[in-house]
Amino acid sequence: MVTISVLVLLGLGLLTAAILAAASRVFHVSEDPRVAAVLEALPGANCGGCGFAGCEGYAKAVVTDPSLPPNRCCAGGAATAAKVSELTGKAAAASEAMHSFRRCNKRQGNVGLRYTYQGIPSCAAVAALADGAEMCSYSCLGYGDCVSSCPFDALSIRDGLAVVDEAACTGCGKCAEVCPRHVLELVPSRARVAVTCATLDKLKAVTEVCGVGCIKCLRCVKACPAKAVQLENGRIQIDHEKCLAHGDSCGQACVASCARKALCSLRPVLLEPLAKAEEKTA
Amino acid sequence: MDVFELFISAIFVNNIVLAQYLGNCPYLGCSRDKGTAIGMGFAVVFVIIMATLCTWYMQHSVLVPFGLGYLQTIVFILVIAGLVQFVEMFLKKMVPPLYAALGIFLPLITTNCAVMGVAILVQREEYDLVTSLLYALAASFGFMLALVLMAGIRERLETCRVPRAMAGTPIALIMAGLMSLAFMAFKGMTS
Amino acid sequence: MQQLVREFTKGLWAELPPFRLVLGLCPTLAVTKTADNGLGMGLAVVFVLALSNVLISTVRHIIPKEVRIVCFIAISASLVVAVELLMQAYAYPLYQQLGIFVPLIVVNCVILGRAEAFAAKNGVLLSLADGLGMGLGFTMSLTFLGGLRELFGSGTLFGMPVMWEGFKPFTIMVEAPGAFICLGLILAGMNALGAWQARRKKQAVPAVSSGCACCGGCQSCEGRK
Amino acid sequence: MKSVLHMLVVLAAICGLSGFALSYLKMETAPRIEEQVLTYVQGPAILNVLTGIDNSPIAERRKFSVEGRSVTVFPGRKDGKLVSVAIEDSGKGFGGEVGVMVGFDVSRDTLTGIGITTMKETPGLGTRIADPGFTGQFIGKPTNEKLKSQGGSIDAVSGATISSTGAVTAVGRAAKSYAALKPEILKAWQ
Repeated sequence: MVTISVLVLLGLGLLTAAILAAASRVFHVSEDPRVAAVLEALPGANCGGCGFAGCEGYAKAVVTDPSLPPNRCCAGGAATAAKVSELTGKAAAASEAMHSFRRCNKRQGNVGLRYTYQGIPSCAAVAALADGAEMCSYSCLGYGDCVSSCPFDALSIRDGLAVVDEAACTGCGKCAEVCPRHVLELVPSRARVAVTCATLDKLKAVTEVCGVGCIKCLRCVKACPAKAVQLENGRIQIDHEKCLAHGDSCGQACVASCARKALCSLRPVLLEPLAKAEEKTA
Repeated sequence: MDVFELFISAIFVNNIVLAQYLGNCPYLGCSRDKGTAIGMGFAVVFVIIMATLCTWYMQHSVLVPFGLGYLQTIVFILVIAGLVQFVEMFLKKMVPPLYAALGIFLPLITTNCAVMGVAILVQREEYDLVTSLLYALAASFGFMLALVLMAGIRERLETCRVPRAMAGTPIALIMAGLMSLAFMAFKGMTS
Repeated sequence: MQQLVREFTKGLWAELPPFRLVLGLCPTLAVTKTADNGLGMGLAVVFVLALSNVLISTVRHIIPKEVRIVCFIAISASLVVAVELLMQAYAYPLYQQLGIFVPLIVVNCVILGRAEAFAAKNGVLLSLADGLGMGLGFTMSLTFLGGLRELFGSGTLFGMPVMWEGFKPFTIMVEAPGAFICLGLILAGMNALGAWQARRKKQAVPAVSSGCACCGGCQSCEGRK
Repeated sequence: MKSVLHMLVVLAAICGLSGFALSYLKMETAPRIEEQVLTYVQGPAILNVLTGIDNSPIAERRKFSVEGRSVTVFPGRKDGKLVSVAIEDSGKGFGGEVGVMVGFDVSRDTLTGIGITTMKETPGLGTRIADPGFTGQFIGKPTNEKLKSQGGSIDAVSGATISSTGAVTAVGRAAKSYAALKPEILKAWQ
């Protein structure tokens, strides 16, 4: 019996190893060794902030796609970007730090309530119920779907509005994904101006519900010397690349031009003190 | 045994997850969203059937003739582990779309006790090959059913206010308990 | 020495396998109808876990990477067969009670998980301490859960009647639903206890970890130390 | 190539070593396992069919061979004198083999009782052959007892004729072994 059991198990072990060895030859899929190396360098949080399905997806893409920048991993930050760029031989383009930014100022605009909502405390749920509880169908809902989605605890709800902690925000974009109203969007941390309203409505439809809503008068579009401000898909969008490239010489013409300032306030740079310091030196 | 009865009993009455306690780790682990649950479910169906086929032949052509029944555990798990690794490599090369859909679940399946459990159960029940395969099919469908139902419940649960201490796994386990309670109502449907 | 003690004790509370790491759920749920079944299963796992940790850490340098998992499985499966034989020879009623879950020890995530995460990276003595600690933690948890279910489900503890006269057992506790619900409540209790302790020490309340059940990919889990 | 060889050698060595260790362990434990199985699986049935004895039939069991088959006989003794023996055999039932432990009265050559040890009959129907209502009919009957339909005096369990026939076949086969072994049995335990 001893011999038979030893032989059977020996045979099984040999067979398994042989089949696996043969299979790993026959079914060998040549994989760039750099993929494994990049994967090793990534933090492995699988947060999806890079826009790929998990760290492995990004590792594969960044190795194979020459146009993909090595700094997409927001969780790892600059250190990871440096490692990835070293591994892929891509120049570490100055990593453009991004922030989440809320395009709504409903408190300032005095947006009223349609009804009192007492259901499940989730933005997705309230948004599905007669276009939300507020008069504006595009405002921040304030039930914090973004807060629970944030892997870095950078969001909180204050007075019914999502507030971004800019120091903690890594710009992974998770919140922008879950926000059912697309109130949150990513802007470069250096951005000089940003739109604080997300409405798709125009003119009277806006003025009726909100004191500070964008009415699409398009003055800002005309005022911008760099053609960085455009109406896209019914909302004013700023091409931050063009805007930053043009520099401060315009004196933020778009902000100045905004109809009654309060209506569609394009706000100065996120880091206001910095802007002020620049003004002083100028 | 009647094929229909075998099917109903393996899927509902003796559901491998909810009545026989097999495959609980993936049941709680892969039920976060329905897409994952369905992917895992199909991967398990595929592997359980393949594993049952291989282990059945192993049992009847090697273990029984040589009187090595006591080595069943080690032989079965080696066959399953090798099989899973082989299938993974095979799919990666030959059927990349299927690999993309099921691939990430395959390595997790070696330690899924449902696979090993079904392989051993059909030997203990002394089913013939066809019955074994039918049982494997039904049992793995039962697993998928439980998994997908659980994923549906948990997607709803996401939007509910749950006491802090209960959030996550505890509430999922209690939901599993209630589901198992519901499945107990099927008892008596088959003799 | 200190490290040995640390590796041993972490399995007893901080990383208690079924309750903290939510590992090895199938036997935890299946065999805990009574406290003695839980204890018996736990001891079988201690045996396999401690020895497999020792063996794997002994041979860890000669195992090629490609067949690492298969080798680990072969080692732990041999130990499981040994347990099966010993249990049949010396504790046959227990063997009958545990049934299919004795061979299924081999697919218990705790075993492969510890092999991958610990024994494959650490020395023999440390691995032994880790295996014993984790195994005893597992045994404790199983016995506790089994005791709880037995107490309410049949009014006995280790087979001895302990409830008052006229106590009507909640039969559901020894059935499958009772297992799930009981474990869920214990996990919730652990979370509440953790939060209470943190509050008392004036620390931030720890985020409730969903443990290993968030992936189920025990063997691919290398991040855990 | 070297890595493949390494793989083969290591895995085969581990498997071979474990095969050796396990078969050694199996040989060491085999007698004890057999005894445990007899105690816990056949034990209750043996004690059931051999009533009024004061020895341990399992410890004193002995193997005989009948027509090339090995048959285990469990002796029941009272005050040191052999009064009855138990023999297990099986017959084809509805769901598979039905294992029956059959007790024989040595002095009168009648049945002292039967007990079902293993079966895979339909729950609720075929399994009723294990009820005392069916098994009790055999007590004190001659060893060649048959079902009523076959000209004997045993009532088959209604709705489970095939299971009942299986049990009766098993009894018949055990009786055949008993008849063939009787001289040896008497000699073995005096």
